[in-house]
Amino acid sequence: MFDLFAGVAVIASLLVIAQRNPIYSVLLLIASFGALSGLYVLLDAPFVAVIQIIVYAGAIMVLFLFVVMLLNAPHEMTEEDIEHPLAIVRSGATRLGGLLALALVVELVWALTRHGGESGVFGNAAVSSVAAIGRLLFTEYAFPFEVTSLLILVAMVSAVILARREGGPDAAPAGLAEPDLSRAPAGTEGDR
Amino acid sequence: MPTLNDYLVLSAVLFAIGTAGVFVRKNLITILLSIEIMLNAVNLTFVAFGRALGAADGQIIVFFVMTVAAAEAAVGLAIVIALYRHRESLNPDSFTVLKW
Amino acid sequence: MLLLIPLLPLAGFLVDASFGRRLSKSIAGGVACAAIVASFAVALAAVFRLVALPPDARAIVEPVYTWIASGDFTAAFTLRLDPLAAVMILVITGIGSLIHVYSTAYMQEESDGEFARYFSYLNLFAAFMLVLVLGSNFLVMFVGWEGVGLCSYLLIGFWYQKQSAIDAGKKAFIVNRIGDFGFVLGVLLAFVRFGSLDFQEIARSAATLSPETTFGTVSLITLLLFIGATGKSAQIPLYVWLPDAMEGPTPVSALIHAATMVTAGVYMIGRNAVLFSHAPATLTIIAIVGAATALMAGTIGLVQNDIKRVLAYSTVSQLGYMFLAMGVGAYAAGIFHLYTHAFFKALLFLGSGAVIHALAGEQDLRRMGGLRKELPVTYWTFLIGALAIAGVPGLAGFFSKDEILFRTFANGHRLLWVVGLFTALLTAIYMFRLVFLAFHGSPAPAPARPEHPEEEEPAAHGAAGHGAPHGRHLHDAPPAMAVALIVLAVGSVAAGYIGLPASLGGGDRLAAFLAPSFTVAERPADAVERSVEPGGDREAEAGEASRGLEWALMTASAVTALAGIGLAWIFFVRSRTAADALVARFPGVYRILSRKYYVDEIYDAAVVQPIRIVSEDGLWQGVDVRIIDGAVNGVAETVGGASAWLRRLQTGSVRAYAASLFVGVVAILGYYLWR
Amino acid sequence: MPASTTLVLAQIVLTLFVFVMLLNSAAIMVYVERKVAALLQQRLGPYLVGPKGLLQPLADVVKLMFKEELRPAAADWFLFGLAPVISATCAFAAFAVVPFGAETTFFGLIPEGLRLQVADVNVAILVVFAIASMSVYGIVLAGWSSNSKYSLLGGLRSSAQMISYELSYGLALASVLVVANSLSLTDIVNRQAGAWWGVLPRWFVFLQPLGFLIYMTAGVAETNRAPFDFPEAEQELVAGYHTEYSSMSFALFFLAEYINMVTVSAVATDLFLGGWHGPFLPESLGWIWFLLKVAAILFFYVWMRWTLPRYRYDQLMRFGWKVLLPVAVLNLLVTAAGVLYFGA
Repeated sequence: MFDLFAGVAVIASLLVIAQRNPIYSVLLLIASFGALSGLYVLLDAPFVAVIQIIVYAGAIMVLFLFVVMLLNAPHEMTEEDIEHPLAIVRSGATRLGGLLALALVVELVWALTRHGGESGVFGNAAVSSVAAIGRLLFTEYAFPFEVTSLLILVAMVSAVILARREGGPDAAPAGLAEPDLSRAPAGTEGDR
Repeated sequence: MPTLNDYLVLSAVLFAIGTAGVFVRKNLITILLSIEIMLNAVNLTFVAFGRALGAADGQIIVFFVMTVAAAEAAVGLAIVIALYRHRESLNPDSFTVLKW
Repeated sequence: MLLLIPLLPLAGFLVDASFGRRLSKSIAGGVACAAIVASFAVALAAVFRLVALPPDARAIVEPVYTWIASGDFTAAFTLRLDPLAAVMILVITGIGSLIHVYSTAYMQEESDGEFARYFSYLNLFAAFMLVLVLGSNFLVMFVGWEGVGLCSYLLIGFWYQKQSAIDAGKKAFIVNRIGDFGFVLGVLLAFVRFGSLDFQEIARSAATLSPETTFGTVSLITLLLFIGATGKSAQIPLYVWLPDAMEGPTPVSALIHAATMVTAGVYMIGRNAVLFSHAPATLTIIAIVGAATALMAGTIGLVQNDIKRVLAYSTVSQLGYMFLAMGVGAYAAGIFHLYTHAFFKALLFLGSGAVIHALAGEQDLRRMGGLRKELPVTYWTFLIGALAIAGVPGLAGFFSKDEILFRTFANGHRLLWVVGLFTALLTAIYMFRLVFLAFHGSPAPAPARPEHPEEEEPAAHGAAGHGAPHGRHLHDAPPAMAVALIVLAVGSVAAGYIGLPASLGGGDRLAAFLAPSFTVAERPADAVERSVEPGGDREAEAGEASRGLEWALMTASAVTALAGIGLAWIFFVRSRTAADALVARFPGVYRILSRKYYVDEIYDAAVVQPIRIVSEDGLWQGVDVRIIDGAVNGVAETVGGASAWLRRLQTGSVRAYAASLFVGVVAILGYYLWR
Repeated sequence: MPASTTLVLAQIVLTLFVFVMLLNSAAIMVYVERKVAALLQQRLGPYLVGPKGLLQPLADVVKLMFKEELRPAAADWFLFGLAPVISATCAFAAFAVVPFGAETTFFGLIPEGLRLQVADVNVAILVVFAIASMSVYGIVLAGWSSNSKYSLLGGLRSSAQMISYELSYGLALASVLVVANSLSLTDIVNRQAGAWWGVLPRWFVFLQPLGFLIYMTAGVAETNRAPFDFPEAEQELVAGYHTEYSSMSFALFFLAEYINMVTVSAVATDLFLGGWHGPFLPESLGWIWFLLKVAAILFFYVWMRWTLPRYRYDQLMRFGWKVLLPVAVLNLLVTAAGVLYFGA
């Protein structure tokens, strides 16, 4: 089961960054999120799994999808990219980035595996009851919770301001940014 | 039965994929997507550790991360839209005027 | 309690300065007047408390806070009220209040903002002056010293659209700077010499010394301090700013440039009487300078045609008197004259202000005349003032001036005494020339506009609404002014009697009251006979020995005054031709006098031009442009070149930055894994 | 054979059964829709095919099946094909966690009791919610991929609408589960068993009348039904996001819409109307009550559709954001306060 989800997640993520068409990237990312939520279920965190779907797949990704459709995003590597003055720098940065990512994964895996890593199955009992999580969230983490709500508010306002067309009332994306944004607290409110 | 280490390795791989995406891709939206991948990799780590320690805190952190991700996505995309209106392009390298 | 005295005007200043623009005239003026009057009331209360104390322990000390504490040196912001300071604060707040009231009427034509600005300055001045007087050490005094200088600058240049006013303001400020330079040096030297800045401690340690026969440190200190005094109090050589200061509004001239600020120098010397009395050389210099100033200013005053300038020069010469008194060690007499002079000179200035106000800004004596009928109040009060300053027996001026002359004579400065007497004559003459020209005779036919507009006061422009400047329906001083005038007139009659000399049956109470201030508070045994004590033993000795002499001198000065008045009458009332004849007789003298001995020109040639040349050609073109700018630009170009090369790193491509950042991440992670 | 195997078998059978039933329900709903419409408009409606036109849906299906599958040349073929699948899948998946009857052994047919429910998840409500939020993609992708302005507008509109109303939807759910103090639909239903004072059934609709209204309204918007049917506002957008679709792929959207209706109604029944609990019938036959309730709600939907005119789009949005959402939040807060006060 784990292998299935993990495989899906990795392959989907790889395809996300391999895709030329942003729409597909978004959809594949959703797929990978689905796999991740499956992993959360395996980790006895069904609540997180559901929230993952609701917030990430249901809200954030929709927002991405909207923007992609709205801008009708051009596929990459058009001529103007080629003869872009910074073509060399960019491709250099690209290659370098790829290498670095490779180095990072090697390093991380090595770091995790060189001492045999955290072997053994999970010993402790899982905390999967929503009630427990909610209690913790609203007692110990009450302050951070409120702060995040503030963060959301700020983000909402700034999104509206940023995406508004000069002069006229705020443009469609801003208008659409609102619902997706406020969804995040709605998702976390759902578990009270 | 997968061990904690498997989860950690998986999240490491995902994280690396995300970073690679940030560098390899030349489309702002895809770059944002890659960032989301990285965030999720981190989330996975949190949940896995929480599970291993038998504590709910890991899951709670995930909620906060998600909130941040939502905010980041909204603002980032708003910026992308503004930029696109300005330059008719999503290539981060075509926004290099902010220098000198 | 003492703190309140300067604090109240300061509060008034803050209010007017912050909200003045939005306040109506009545409120702004009301605030200012209320502040200063309240301060006067507090001052009165304080003085009563002081008088209640036993004579030899008359001092109220009020430490506010420790201002500076570095190493073993501490400068406390402490206020100290002793008899000398008591007299001063009464003069400042009392006359200050009157002038505030007067100003509310005088400045009526200003716009609200300007009005508020004026009163805020006035209050600020009062606050600083009180600090100056109440300060118990040189540092605090210096704060007030500089503060009043600033206020005087602000108020002289109050009409900042007027070039002459601006210049006058700058002149006053710069000349004062020169004086302050000396003052600061003196203070520093005093600190080096006595290791303290507190007046009491300096006096105490000075009292233990023997008076310097040669020109020593103490003499140097006192001389430097005296230079500061000449700056503030317009003595030779630094008196040149005061006549120009008449560009300011007349009440300002009355308050700052006649009654209070210009006497700061005198006060400062009185405050350090003990110190000065240990430097005979300086004292001599002071006496001579004072006498010379008195004489010179008096002679110039004879021929000036601007009513205010005449008064200005008379102020200078009266200040000369005070310094003369200080010089001969008659501190009490000097302060006494300072105090009476405050009354009648303020009165005279305010009177002239009333005249100018009535004549819609006319200041030229030659265009006045016959105002006696139109301005009765002004006339009578002004006349009283003139009599008082001329030294007619029975009025304030007589007693104080006579006291000075007597002390001068009694202390054996015969020559100075002659000069003083002659100056008294001059005083009488120019004052009554003023009176006769302005108020008697026939109204001179004059053009509606004076020839030199820079001498007229914009303040009075609005008053032109009262018809032509010489329209025959002139309005007398409005109530606010009249009140001030009358009170001051009463003052200048009565003020003298508290200093009534023993010879006239009054036991010279002021001198007795002031005495402790000029000696060491608790006197060390050995310092008893050394500390010069004008009020005390000299008085006693004068009591028996030279009662007759005093009488003689008194009659002499009285006669002189009357003679002066008579001469003035002959020249300017009976036959004006006589004056012109005299002028025709000695044209050279007249030119020299009317050009004020060419002092301004001399200064310009001797000081200003050289400095300008040096600074323009040498410092500006040479040092600044070549060396400093060269260095700065050189550095800038170097950096510019370096960054021009470095900026290639800044591609502006976000991902390039991210990559560089990420290199670091991988590297560090790798390093920690490697270990 | 061993009990476990029978259980598994039973479970599989049950699942298939539910699947088929949902398909049928869609078919039935088509019929009902047209009949009720006719009723409300005082005409006959379908009556030719079969007795009283009962076979009309079948005819429709056949027609749709044999139609040609058209596909715009400029369309993104993959997504174009994917979109209807997504909506249909979501529609079916959402029902998976909905219990529609008490535990039963099918008259001793199987050894131990079996919940009449495809999958019992302890966070069932959230699952419903999550799947509902996923169903946006079907529409959005359909709108975008068919590369036609009508479709695109329809898609954008409908998704914006669904997103906006999901908030109120979620908050209504939240208020219910605050009362029920559980996320499992089964628990919620069981909490509604019995009656107050023997007469008034313990349905949450009586504790949460406002919540119920909000839920129903949001549900209508979620399913893009009149008066909120902007995605296919014929007058403005031809047929909205499925303008370009034909044949089976269109049928899938069609299916999805009706199944969504059913799901919403079923969830409403479980949440507010006491699920299968009802008088006169033994627990084992509770599913009858369940069906009745669902049918009632569905009828109500159809009724509304043919009665109310369509809103204007901005009105819809304003209503969603400025009326429904605040009310929902308020309701949640009041509920929470009440629970806190009365200790549930």
